[in-house]
Amino acid sequence: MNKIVANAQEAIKGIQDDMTLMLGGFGLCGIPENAITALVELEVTGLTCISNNAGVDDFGLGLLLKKRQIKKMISSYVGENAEFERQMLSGELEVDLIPQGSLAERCRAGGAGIPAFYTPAGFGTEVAEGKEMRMYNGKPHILEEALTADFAIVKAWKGDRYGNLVYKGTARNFNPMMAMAGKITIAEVEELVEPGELDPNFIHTPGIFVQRIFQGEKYEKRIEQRTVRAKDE
Amino acid sequence: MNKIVANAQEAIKGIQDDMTLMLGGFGLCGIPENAITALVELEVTGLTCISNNAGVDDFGLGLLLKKRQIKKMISSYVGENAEFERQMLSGELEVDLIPQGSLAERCRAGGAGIPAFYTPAGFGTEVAEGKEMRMYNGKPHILEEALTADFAIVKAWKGDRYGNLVYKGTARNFNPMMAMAGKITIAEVEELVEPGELDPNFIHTPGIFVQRIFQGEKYEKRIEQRTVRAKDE
Amino acid sequence: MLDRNGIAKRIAQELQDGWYVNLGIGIPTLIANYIPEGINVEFQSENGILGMGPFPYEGEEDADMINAGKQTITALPGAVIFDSATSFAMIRGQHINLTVLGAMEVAQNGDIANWKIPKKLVKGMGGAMDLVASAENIIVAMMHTNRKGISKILKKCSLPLTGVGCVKKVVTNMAVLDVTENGFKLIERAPGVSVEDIIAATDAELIIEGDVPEMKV
Amino acid sequence: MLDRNGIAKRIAQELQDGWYVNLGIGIPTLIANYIPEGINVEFQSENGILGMGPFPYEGEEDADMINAGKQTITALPGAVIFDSATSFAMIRGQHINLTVLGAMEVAQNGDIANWKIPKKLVKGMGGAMDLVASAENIIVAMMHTNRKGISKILKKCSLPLTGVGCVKKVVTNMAVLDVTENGFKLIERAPGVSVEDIIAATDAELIIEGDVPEMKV
Repeated sequence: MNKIVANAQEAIKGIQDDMTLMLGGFGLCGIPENAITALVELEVTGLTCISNNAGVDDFGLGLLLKKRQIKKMISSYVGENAEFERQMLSGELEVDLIPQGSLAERCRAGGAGIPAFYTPAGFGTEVAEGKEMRMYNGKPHILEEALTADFAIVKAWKGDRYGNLVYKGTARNFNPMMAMAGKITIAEVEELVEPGELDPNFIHTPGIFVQRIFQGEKYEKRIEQRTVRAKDE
Repeated sequence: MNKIVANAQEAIKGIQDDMTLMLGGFGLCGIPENAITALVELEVTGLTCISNNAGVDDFGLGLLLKKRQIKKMISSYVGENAEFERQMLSGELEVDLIPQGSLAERCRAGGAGIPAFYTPAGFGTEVAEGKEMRMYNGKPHILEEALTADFAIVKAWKGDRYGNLVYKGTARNFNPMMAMAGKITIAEVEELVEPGELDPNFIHTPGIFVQRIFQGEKYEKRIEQRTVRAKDE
Repeated sequence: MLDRNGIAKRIAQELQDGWYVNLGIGIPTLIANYIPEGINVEFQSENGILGMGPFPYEGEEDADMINAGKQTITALPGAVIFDSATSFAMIRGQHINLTVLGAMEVAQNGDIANWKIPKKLVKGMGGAMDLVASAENIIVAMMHTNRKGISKILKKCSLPLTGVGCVKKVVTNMAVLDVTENGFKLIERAPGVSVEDIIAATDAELIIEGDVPEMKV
Repeated sequence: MLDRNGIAKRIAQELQDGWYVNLGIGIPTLIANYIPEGINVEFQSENGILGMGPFPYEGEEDADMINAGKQTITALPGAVIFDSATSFAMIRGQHINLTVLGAMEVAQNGDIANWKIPKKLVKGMGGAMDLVASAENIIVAMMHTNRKGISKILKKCSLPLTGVGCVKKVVTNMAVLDVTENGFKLIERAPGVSVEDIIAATDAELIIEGDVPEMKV
C-alpha cells in the first residue's frame, strides 16, 4: 500500500467548489499549512470549512477567508481575525458556532459511524435551539449529530506510506478525529518515514483513516501568543 | 500526586457485595490477573461484571464464576467456559450479551459523559428489543446507553504514580475505555516507572482516569490458542 | 466439492489491491494464506490490530499479541495497535472494505444467524453484529449443509438473527451465491458439483440463468 | 479592592490536594502562580494537555506546545498530551474537579454569559459551554462591574447564555459570592470594601447573614 503523493497540489486534487472540508488544528497549532496554501492557489470557492478556529488575518484559514473562498465556517472559536468578524457581521459569511467538545465529538462520531449522541453541552443556550432534549441522570442533554466532510485535511509530525500518523505535542488537537471523518483524508507531515519506524503501539492515527499523504515543503508554524519567562525566574 | 497502593488487596478496598465492576481484557489477554485473585480471596458476592469475555474455567473471571461470586455478566462473547454455560443455561447466572463494538463504545461513552448514542449494530435482532430505533443516512439505528461501574479494574504494561498508563500490543483492547468509566479506577501494571519516563505524547490512558495503581506481584499471561508455524516455513 | 481451504481460496479471489479486510474465526481466517499475487491487503482483527502478520515462529509467541480468535499472531511493518473503541470506529464507520465471516444460517433476503442456538449454545455475538450492521461488503464462508445434510442456505432464518439484509455473497463448499433483490443467484458451482446437486442441497429458491460455470480454484 | 492577581490569589485558596483543574483564559490563568504550599494540583488545558507547566524560558518556545489561550507552555514530568475528543471526555465525563472561568455576566440562579454580544462581538464559545454544562464545581473569576461601573452580578443575564444554573461561586475584585438555592450569598468582602459598597455595585439581590468577614489574601 502506498498512499504517498508528490506534494500538496497532488494531494488536494478533486477538491471542488461548494465542497465541505475539515481542517485540523487549534489556533495556528497543528494546521495543514501546505494544503491551505495549495487551496488558495486552486481558487476553489463556496467552501464549507469545519475547523475549530478560522486562522488569523494573514495565516491559516484567514488566507482562504481573505480571498472569499469560504461560504460557511463551522467552528467553536473565531476571535483573533478581523476579516472574519467583518464578513460575519456583514452577513457575507455563514457561521455555525459549536461548543468545542461537541465539535470534537461530532467529528469523531462521523468517523466512527455514530450518527448522533446526547451531550449536556449547550443546553439552555442558542446552541440547543431546534435540537431534541432528553433527561439523563437528572440532567438535561441535547442530541447532536455527526459531522463528516468530502475531504479532511490534517497535519501530523511523522507518517508512513500506509498513512499511519504521529502528532507532536498539542499540535494533535482535532487532527485525529478529523482524519477519521473525511470521505477522503489528506495528511501532510513534517517527515515521511519507512513503515515500521513508527512503533505500532504508539501510532495516533491508524493509516486506514488516511487516503493520501505527503511531506510538506516547509513549515512556518507561527506562534500566536509567544509567552515566556526570563531565564533567571 | 501519588496514587500508588501497595498491592492488589489494598487496591480493591471498598469493593462490596452487589457492586458493578468493569474488567479489562479480551479473552485472557490484558486481564487484571492480580486484582481478580484478590477478589476471589475477598469473597465478595453478587457482583455484576462488565467484561468482554468471562475467562476460562480455571483462569480470569472463571475463578470468580466458579466461586459463585458473580450474579450477572455483561459481555459480548462467553464461549470457552463450561461452568459459565452451565450457570447460564440453568438460570443461576444472569447474562446480558452486547455487540462487542457497542460494549466498547458504551464504556467510552460512560467515561466521556455521553449518556446515549445511536449505532446500527444489533438492529433487527434480539439486541434491539425494547430500544428506540431511528433512521440515519437511510439505515436503521438503535439507541444505546452508556455504561459505568462502581469500580473499573484494568491491566496495563507500565504506569506511573500519576496513574498514566501504557499498554502493550493487543493487551490494550477494552482497558482504556473501562479506565474512563469507573467511578473508581484501579490499574495494575507490570512495571511502575517514575513520572516523566513515559513520553507524554504516547500515553494511552491519562492518569486523570485512574485513582489507584499498583505493580502486580506476578503475571501468568496464559495463552488460549497457542498458534505457531515451524521455523522452516 | 470444496474443503475449508478451497472455500478460503475462492473467497481470496475477491480481494482487491489496497483493501482493508476483517476475517472472522474459522474458514475466513484461512483466506490470509491465499492472497493473489500482486494484491496487497491489510488484515484487521477487531480486538485491536491492523496489519496482522502470520502466526509467530515456535517459541516466539507473545501472550500480548493475539487476534480476535485468541490465536497468537505477529504484526507486519506498518501495523498499528489500538483499543476496542477505535477498532469498532473503523468497522462501524465503514473504513473496512471487506468482511468475511462464518454463519449457521443465511437467508435469501441477506439475513444471517451465527451467534446463538436458543437453550443449547450461547457463545455471544462478539463483534459480528457490529460487523454485519456496518459493512458494505459482506461475504459469508460456510458449509452448504450441516452435518445432518440439512441446508444452511434458507428461505428464512430459523435461529436468532445476527443482522438483517446484510449478506452480499455466500461461498460454500458447493457454490458461490450472490444475494440479489430477488434472492440467491447461483453464480458458480464447485468442481464436480452439478446445478442439480446444489438445488437438492438448498432450502432457498435459487435464481439460475444460463450455464453456471465451475469455480476456478 | 482586589486587582486581577488578588482575585486569582483568593481563588487559589479553594484548591485541594490532588485536584485536576481547568483554568480559563484571563484571570483564571493567573491562579497557577498562587498554588498554596503543600497542595498538588494538575492543570488541564482543553486543547489537549494535562500537567501543564510554567511558560517556557525565552528561546525555548515550541510552536507545537500551547494552551487553550494559544500561549506557549511547557509540560511537567508526568504530563500527558491527548486529542480534543479525549480532552472533552475528561471534561464532560466530570473527571475535572474544578473549573475556573471568566464571565461577562453571572445571574443569581447560577446562569452565566460569556461568549457573545449580539451584533457586536462574536468570538464563539470555545470550550466554555462544555465546561459549564459538565463541571460539578465552577468558580467564576471576574470584575464586579464593567468599565462603566455597571454590575455584572445580575438578577438575570441579558446576554446569550453559556450555561444555565451552573455557577457555584463567584470571586470578584469586591467580594466572594456563593450561588445558593435562594440566590447570591455574600461570603467575604475584599480588603477595604464595605458591605454597603458591594450592595451598591450589585444588581442582584444579596443574602447577607451576620458579619461578613474580610478576605485573607
